[in-house]
Amino acid sequence: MSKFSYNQEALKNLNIEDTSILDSLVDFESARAAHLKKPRSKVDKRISLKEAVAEYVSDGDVLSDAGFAYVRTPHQAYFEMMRQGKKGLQVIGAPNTNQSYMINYGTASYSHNSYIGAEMRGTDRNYSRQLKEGKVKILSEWSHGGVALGLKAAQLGAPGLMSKQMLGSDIMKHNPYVSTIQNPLRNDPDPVAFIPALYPDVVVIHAQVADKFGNAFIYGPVVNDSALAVAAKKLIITAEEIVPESSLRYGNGKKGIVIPFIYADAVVELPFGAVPGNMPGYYYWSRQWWEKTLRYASPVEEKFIEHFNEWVMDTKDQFEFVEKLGGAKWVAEARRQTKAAENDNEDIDFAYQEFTVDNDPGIYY
Amino acid sequence: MSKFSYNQEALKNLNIEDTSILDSLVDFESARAAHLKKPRSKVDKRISLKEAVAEYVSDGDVLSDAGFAYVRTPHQAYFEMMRQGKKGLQVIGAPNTNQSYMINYGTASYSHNSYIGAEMRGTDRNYSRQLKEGKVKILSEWSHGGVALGLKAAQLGAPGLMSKQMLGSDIMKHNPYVSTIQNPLRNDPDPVAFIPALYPDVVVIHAQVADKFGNAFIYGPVVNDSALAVAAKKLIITAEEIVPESSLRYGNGKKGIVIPFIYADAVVELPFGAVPGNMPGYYYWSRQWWEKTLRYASPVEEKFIEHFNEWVMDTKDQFEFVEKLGGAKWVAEARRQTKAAENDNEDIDFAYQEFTVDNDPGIYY
Amino acid sequence: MKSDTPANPLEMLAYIISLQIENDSVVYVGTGLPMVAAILARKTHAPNITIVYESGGQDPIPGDMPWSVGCPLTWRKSAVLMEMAYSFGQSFNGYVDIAFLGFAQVDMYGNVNTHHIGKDLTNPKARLTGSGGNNDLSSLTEKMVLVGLQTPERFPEKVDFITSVGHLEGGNSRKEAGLIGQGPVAVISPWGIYDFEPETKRMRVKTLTPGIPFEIAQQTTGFELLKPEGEIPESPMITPEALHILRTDVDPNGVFTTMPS
Amino acid sequence: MKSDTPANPLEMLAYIISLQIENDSVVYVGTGLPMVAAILARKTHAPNITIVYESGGQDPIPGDMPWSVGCPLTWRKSAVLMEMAYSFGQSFNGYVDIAFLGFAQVDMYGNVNTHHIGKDLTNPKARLTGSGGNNDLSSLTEKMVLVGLQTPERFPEKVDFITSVGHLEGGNSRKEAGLIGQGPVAVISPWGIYDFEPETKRMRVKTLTPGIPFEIAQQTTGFELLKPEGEIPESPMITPEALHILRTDVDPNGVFTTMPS
Repeated sequence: MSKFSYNQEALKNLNIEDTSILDSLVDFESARAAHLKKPRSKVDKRISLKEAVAEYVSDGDVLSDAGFAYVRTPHQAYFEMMRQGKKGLQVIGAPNTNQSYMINYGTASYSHNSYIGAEMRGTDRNYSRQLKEGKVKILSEWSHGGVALGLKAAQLGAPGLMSKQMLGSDIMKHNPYVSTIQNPLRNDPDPVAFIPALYPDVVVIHAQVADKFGNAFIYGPVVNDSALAVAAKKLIITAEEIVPESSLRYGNGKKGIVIPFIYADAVVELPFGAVPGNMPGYYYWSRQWWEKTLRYASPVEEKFIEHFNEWVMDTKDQFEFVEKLGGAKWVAEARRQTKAAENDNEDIDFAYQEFTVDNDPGIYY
Repeated sequence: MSKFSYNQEALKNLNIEDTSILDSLVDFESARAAHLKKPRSKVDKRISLKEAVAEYVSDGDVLSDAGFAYVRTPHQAYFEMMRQGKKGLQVIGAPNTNQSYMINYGTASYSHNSYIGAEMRGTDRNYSRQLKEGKVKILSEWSHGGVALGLKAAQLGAPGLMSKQMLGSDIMKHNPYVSTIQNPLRNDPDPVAFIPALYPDVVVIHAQVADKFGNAFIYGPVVNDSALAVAAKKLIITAEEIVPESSLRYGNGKKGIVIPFIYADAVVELPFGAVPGNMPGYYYWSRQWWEKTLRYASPVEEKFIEHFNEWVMDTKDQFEFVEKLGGAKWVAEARRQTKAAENDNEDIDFAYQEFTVDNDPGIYY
Repeated sequence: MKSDTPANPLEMLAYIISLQIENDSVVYVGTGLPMVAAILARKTHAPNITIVYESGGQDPIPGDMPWSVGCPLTWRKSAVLMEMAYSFGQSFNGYVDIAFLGFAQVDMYGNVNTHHIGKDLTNPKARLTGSGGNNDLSSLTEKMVLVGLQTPERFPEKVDFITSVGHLEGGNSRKEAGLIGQGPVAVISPWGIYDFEPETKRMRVKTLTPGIPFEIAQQTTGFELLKPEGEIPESPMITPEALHILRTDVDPNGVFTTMPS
Repeated sequence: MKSDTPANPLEMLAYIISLQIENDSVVYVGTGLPMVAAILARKTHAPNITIVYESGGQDPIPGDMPWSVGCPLTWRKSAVLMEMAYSFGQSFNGYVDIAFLGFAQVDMYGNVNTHHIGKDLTNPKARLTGSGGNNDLSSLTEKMVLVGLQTPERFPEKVDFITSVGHLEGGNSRKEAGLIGQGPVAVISPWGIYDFEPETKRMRVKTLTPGIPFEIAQQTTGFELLKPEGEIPESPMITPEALHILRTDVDPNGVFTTMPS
């Protein structure tokens, strides 16, 4: 018998028979054992993205997204996972649309969902299609807050916590990990949702700057990343720039958080690592690229594959991707946009010509 | 019957018969109700320390300490509570030696303990004496981490969480709030400690700077204060300096956290508010004052009262206290010391003549 | 700019939503129309509100419309930028007064579905977004306002999936399920504004958009709508001033307030 | 300066403690002698260790001895300064290799009392510090080392209060109580170093300070000490180099290594 006691109703509703696929995410003992084996010394951990993905991402791993809402999302690392033909990942999305493009290539096969889509740009018709065709299997449904609490529990060294979120909803019936229990401190009925600590197998965090040992500085929305850094069994830090350790200790004038080097397995210098998302301080979203993806590519499988073949599988690296977006001109404009949004540049007009199927601008701000 | 289900063994061991005294600290519903009534608008909340203590500290309140280990401890606000003759507070100490001087004056009558003493300066013989004389009643025993987790649960909006701390120890038998339960996700035996979210009635946080609305910036060890700010039913912000809101938004080059104004009930401009403790960026501990307190005053009740009458009850405010420590010369030296410790000043020699009963320097660095 | 054309339905909705926001309140918003409405409210009758976003930004200084809930414009020189778990925690802890949510379906008790259309999550007719922060805010926030289009499919007797609990099965059932806050206090559609009858917690017409008779509202609803006593009042119409501010200052590029073609 | 006097017992202890620290490890220290030992280790055989403090500082740049666990010298230009709950969380999560703790009493299974002397918490003979972070580190950290003076009262068969669980009742009982990590691996007193017999988890002499016979150790212990097979080795003596570094560089003012008069 499994050492874990899963929500039986959820297992039935999700048609999960072999529960061993669920274990790794909540096994704090194996996470602790993995962490105890991490290198402790301050050694130069810099390797290439290719090497980091080859060494630290294994087929079938639970991969949790980092960043949020296409902000600081490590898209370029995900693209490399696809190029290397990684298979069968379980993905925790923030949102899951960051991984739905991996499903079509077999890189992702399972999803833990809290949000799928691209806000005002629309729902994710590719995910919907993949789900109906059985290319992706849902292992658990969550709210954003539910995932955030499970990760916080891990960061706090708490095997689980109680929440008032998700109670009474059908999410509780489609999540094997959570259950409704009585608040142990109360005599009156006080139902609470038990949420276990979550320990993904592998996480890539894209930081503004990092040192070669893995101390990584994030500014802008941290969202869940301080927790993910602690929880991940394997942690790859990618960063726009690698800076001397002394600059994290002395020279850092910006508010933000630092992830300590002892959590990091690998450090990758990766300018434009969050392209086509938003990297605070560095570049705004490629809004038109996302519109092309969601409006042109997502609705039809053939177009979707053609689009991702072009932009990912047949694109060597993030520099080639940026060249296709618009090259040096894009670099300057995208920086101007994010800095203006942050009020670190004079205000600009954010208006732009949206991508439509009839009007492909060829350059993707 | 109480709506709370307390640990019966602990109630018996602590001789607590009327459990209603325990309720407020864990009543998240009343905390929520109190928070919903807080002023929402950005109004100037500045009042004097006298007014803040008079209005927001009620006899019998659960007062949680803020800061840690005599760093950023709001000593001067505590001294004002004593001068105003507040009575019967329940105190959560960090450490409880910050409140043991309040017991002798009836200001504190109950304690939730995690640490009592002054590290290398010795145990707290005054607390020990007050306990044996029945002047203070212990309501719960904790570890530092246990308290920290209870406060974090509050900050996360989680009614409680599970921990591996305190299990199997006698602390579990002397804390009515915590209990050992089985991890709900496990089939194998996996005992965990249930820790409820903690909601003190009143907290004073001493910040380096704050704006008049209550946005408060802390740098140096935050410890539990981000959680305390959320959890406290009543929150008094005291600050070394009041700065324009724009300086918290634009001008802030130091790493740290900001407590949002919506949590604050009152803002007090209080230079030297953490004296005789350490205030990062402003002043180092008055080490000799603490030595005098612990070596000269604490062992004997009469000397203790004489000492605190002199330094607190017969001292008007923090400025008079600083004059007694050494005035302008003390101000300059204490700043030099903390900045040197922080490496923001050239290194200095930290050696000093310790206070001994035979050698009272009269000036207290 | 469409500065002299009549207000379109999205603009009217934005105005109605903005009226739900009282001055001196803390407002939790997602992307889309509620964000437009909150910024409109701040520029009209509610200048002293504090806006909170799930990405962690709160109280940003004014700027352009955020393009996403994580956009730097949601934390533009914010004094505070919280981690997500703490941001939702503020709703639990009573620091948020009101939140706005969209829906694909809403039922007679204000339960919301944003998960999928069809009966089986593993094989739906169409998969939608899922919860995001929708469930969190519904579970924790003092007052909820639901916003969406109104058709019989969108207002079914029973939603295909309860993403976010409203009044669950009515009466006291929300509280008995362990949730906190008042739950939904209003549902806003292009046809009108609905509230919930205090005892049964069933959806009830509060006001109707001028020109929309009760019959239209009922015909586009998959369950029996309750009516208030007496005549049904008309919903307020967007004022020329508000429309002007909306078009010139809040969403000048019409990112959120242009009707889809 | 006492630079040519023989090492005093506190200096010898500091050296023995420092030897427990391996290079390339993460070390959780409180104030007092363990802090001295960790800094000595860094300046001698273990230059590449990372020191973690419960105030949240970790890996500070070198400076004077911290005067308290919250002292700016514990977070001096640290890249990371954590909130307390997260700092302890690192022990749970396997990022800390070893922690050092003091005790007022320790029993034959390495259970620690820092609460009080006497049988009743509400009316003790003397109230001591209580847990602080002692219990947290004991409950969570992979390896614990206990440090204190040795008398029959300090090494009783049963401690007056279990502040921190060591091996509880021996055998598998620590694990069965739900705790993680190996528990105490060593107890260090001026007389010697003790470990725990692997099966019973009872305290066992490992080495004795030169000049201290087993009888002294046993006479100052309130329970039967186990002995290793064969002859009991001698504990290492502080080297002149280490003593020099300790006196000139680690604790030049003797704040922590001067014998109380």
